[in-house]
Formats: sequence, C-alpha cells, structure tokens
Amino acid sequence: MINIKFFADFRERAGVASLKLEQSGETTVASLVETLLEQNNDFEFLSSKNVLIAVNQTLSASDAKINDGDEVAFFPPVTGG
Amino acid sequence: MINIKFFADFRERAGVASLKLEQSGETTVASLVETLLEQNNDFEFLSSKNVLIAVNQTLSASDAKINDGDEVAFFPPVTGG
Amino acid sequence: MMIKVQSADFCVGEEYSRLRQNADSDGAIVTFTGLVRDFNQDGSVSSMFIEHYPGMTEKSLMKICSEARMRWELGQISVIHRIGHLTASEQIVFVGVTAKHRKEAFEGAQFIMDYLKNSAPLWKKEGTLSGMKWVDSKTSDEQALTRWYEDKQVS
Amino acid sequence: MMIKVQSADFCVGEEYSRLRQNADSDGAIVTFTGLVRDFNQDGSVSSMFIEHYPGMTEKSLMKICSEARMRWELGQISVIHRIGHLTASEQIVFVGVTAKHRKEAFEGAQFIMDYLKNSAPLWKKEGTLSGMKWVDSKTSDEQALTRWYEDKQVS
Repeated sequence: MINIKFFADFRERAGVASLKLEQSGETTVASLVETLLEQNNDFEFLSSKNVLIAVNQTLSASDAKINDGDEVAFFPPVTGG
Repeated sequence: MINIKFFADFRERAGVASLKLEQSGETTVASLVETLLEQNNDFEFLSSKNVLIAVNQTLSASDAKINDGDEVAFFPPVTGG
Repeated sequence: MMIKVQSADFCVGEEYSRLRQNADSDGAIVTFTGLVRDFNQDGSVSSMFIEHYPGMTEKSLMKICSEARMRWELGQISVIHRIGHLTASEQIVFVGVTAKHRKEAFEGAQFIMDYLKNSAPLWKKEGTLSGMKWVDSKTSDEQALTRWYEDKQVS
Repeated sequence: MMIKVQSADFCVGEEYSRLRQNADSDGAIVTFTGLVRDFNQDGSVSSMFIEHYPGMTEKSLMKICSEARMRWELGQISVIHRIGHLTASEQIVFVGVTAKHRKEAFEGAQFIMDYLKNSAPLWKKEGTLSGMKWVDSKTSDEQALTRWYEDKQVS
C-alpha cells in the first residue's frame, strides 16, 4: 500500500487530500503517476512541469524508487515565508 | 580661532580633549598639524598613518581647507558597533 | 535549534530574549520577521490562509537550519512559521540567529529565509477582491538561492 | 529614521514593535543587535567603555542611513548606539530596518552595520585582565565594506 498525499492547489484539483494505492514490489514515482492518470482524469495536473514530489517527506525526483508502505506527496512550488 | 578636538587614544596622548588655536586666513589640516607638532612633542601621534580627520564633523583628508571658526578633530580608526 | 510550526501568533521580543539568554559568547543577534503585506501583485489582500505538510514542514526546516550550521559558525537558531488563517499585517514567519560575528548572523538568517521560501512545504492562499486564490511562486525567490550555490545545495 | 546615541539600555521588543507599527505595507523587518562578548583577541573582557564624538556620531549615523536609503527601498530605519560603561553581555548597538522585501531589509541592515563599524566616531576601551585598553580596529571590518563598493562610497 502506497500512501499518496496532495497539497494546496493539487489537493483541490484532485478532490482528495490523500488516497491509498495497492502496490506490490518496488516501483517509481513516475510509474505511480501513470497509474493515477489511467485511473482518473482529475490527476491530469500531475503531468504539468511544476510538480514537486516528496517521498517519505523528503523532496525527490520522479525516478525515485518507492516501496510498499511509503508516503508519496505531490504539491505545487512552495510559497511560504 | 580653530577649535581642535582629540578623541579616545589621541585624547589621552594629547593630554587634552580640546584646544583652541589662533588662525588668520585660510589654511589646511596638514599645516595645522605642522603648527601643533612645532608647539609640542606630545602631538607626535598626529604624524602616524592611522589618523582620521573630521572638519566640522565630516570626515576629511589632510589637504582639507580650514578657516576661522572651524572645528577640526583628530581620532584613531573607529571601533564602535 | 528551535523549530515551531503553529497557528498562534508569536512575540518577537520574547523570541529575541530567549536567543539572547542562550547566546553565551555570541556578539551578534539577527532577527527576520515576515508580515502579511496589505497588497500584492494581484490587488488588495485582506486575509490569508497558509497550508502546510504536517511533519515534513518541521523536517524541512530542521534540515535547512542544519545546512546553515554547516556553512557558518552559528549559535542559537529559532524558526517559527505560522499556519492557518491570517489577516493583513499579521506576523507570518520568524527567523532568529546568534553568532560570534555579525557577518555569520546576517548570512545565516538570510540563507534560512531563502531556503525556507523555496523548499519548506508551505502554501499561501490569499483572499483578494476576486476571491481566495493560491499564490504563485516567485522567480525572485528562486534567484535569491543562486547566491548560496557556490558551496553546495540543500535538496 | 530614528537615531539615538545613549548610555541607557534599550529593549529590542519595544524597538521591533515601533518599527512594525510604522511598517505600513512593508513585509519584512530585520533587526541586528550587538552584544559585549565575554572574550576577545586579548583575553577576558569584564567591562567596556565607549567614547564618542558628540554631534558627529549622530550626524554620521544619519548619513549612513540616508546612503542606505539611496541604495535600497527601505521603510523604517532605527539605529541605537550606547555609550559609556557597559559590562559583559550587555547590548551595545541596535539596527532595525523594514522594507517591502526581505532582500532589501537584510542588505540595508547589514550595510548600515558595516558602515557604522568603519565610519561612526565611536571607540571602545575594554577592561581586560591587564587593565583598560583601547580596542584596535579590525581589518575584517574594512574588508566587510568592500562588498558595497560596486556602486558608490560613503565618505
């Protein structure tokens, strides 16, 4: 099971703050995104250029490896401070 | 009359905080220093490299012109802050 | 190192006193405070909502402070970031740094703010005349990072 | 622009509040506070005396602040410098600056401190184990100025 989270604009576009996805064996963020896009058009924003990715709360690239139990978050460029 | 002031280490070396010097007509800080050196050996420190000069409370060079009524101050490099 | 992510306001005077109390032999204390400005690119801002990624925000701020310590000899570091609803002119963020010398304290605080702006998972939604709207990230914030690139990079 | 040269201590919290109150549309407030460190190059410092040039000190600080305003868009500026007897860990100097953006506030405050260190007529005498001794000016303070030379110079 992969725990997926969306924040800010992405949370609103996804219509959910988090969801869980069954996953057996190691995969990558990129193929996780493909799976999500196949499931639902609402995740279209995940193919835009300005998507930040965090795997287990650490900023990561789209080729980052993910395994069962990992937390993967997608969010737009940050605007705090 | 030129009003001369000394600060910090220079005040202690001069043995006075201020003194007045009769002066008719325009002169320069450099020739004022010469006059002081002729008067008293205690002013020897004025020929060192690290002498800052202020004419009427504005940092100035030794060729700065001075006139009757001006205030001329001599002090070592500043160490505030 | 003190990191706080909170909805409550903070008191700069108290934060300064705490830094000073623990400053030991440090001779310099620099504080930065960010306020909700009463305007921005898109018109008047009357209110603001700040969303964050619970857990990761704190982790990210800790990492930024550790990175700052690797670059400069710093004493105390405090970072406070507010979340939730804020109104115009309220305090949003505080960064306080002590160091032996002023250069380190200034640069350390500026570095922390520059990286916080670009890597801490926080998002602003502004209430403008045309409704609530997510704030766009600024290229000037990305540019601000480039001055720190000489050495190494916070991911 | 508020310039104070005084023997009394100051409260950073109050100074910050004053800056914030008048910050209008500014989103950034940077403060710098300098403390008497409890050591220096020549051993333990137990007390300090700061001498100044009455009149010129204020004039010089005003000039430095005006120069900072010519370089950056700054809002409020406060500078306080203490004179007379101070003991270890006491506050010596305060610089507070507000600006629309953080870069201006950081650079403005740092510029004012760098120039104050090099051109404001103030001198420190430290009480060390070997008696009272005038502090030597530091080349690092002169070097700190060079980063501001690109544009123009405060005399």
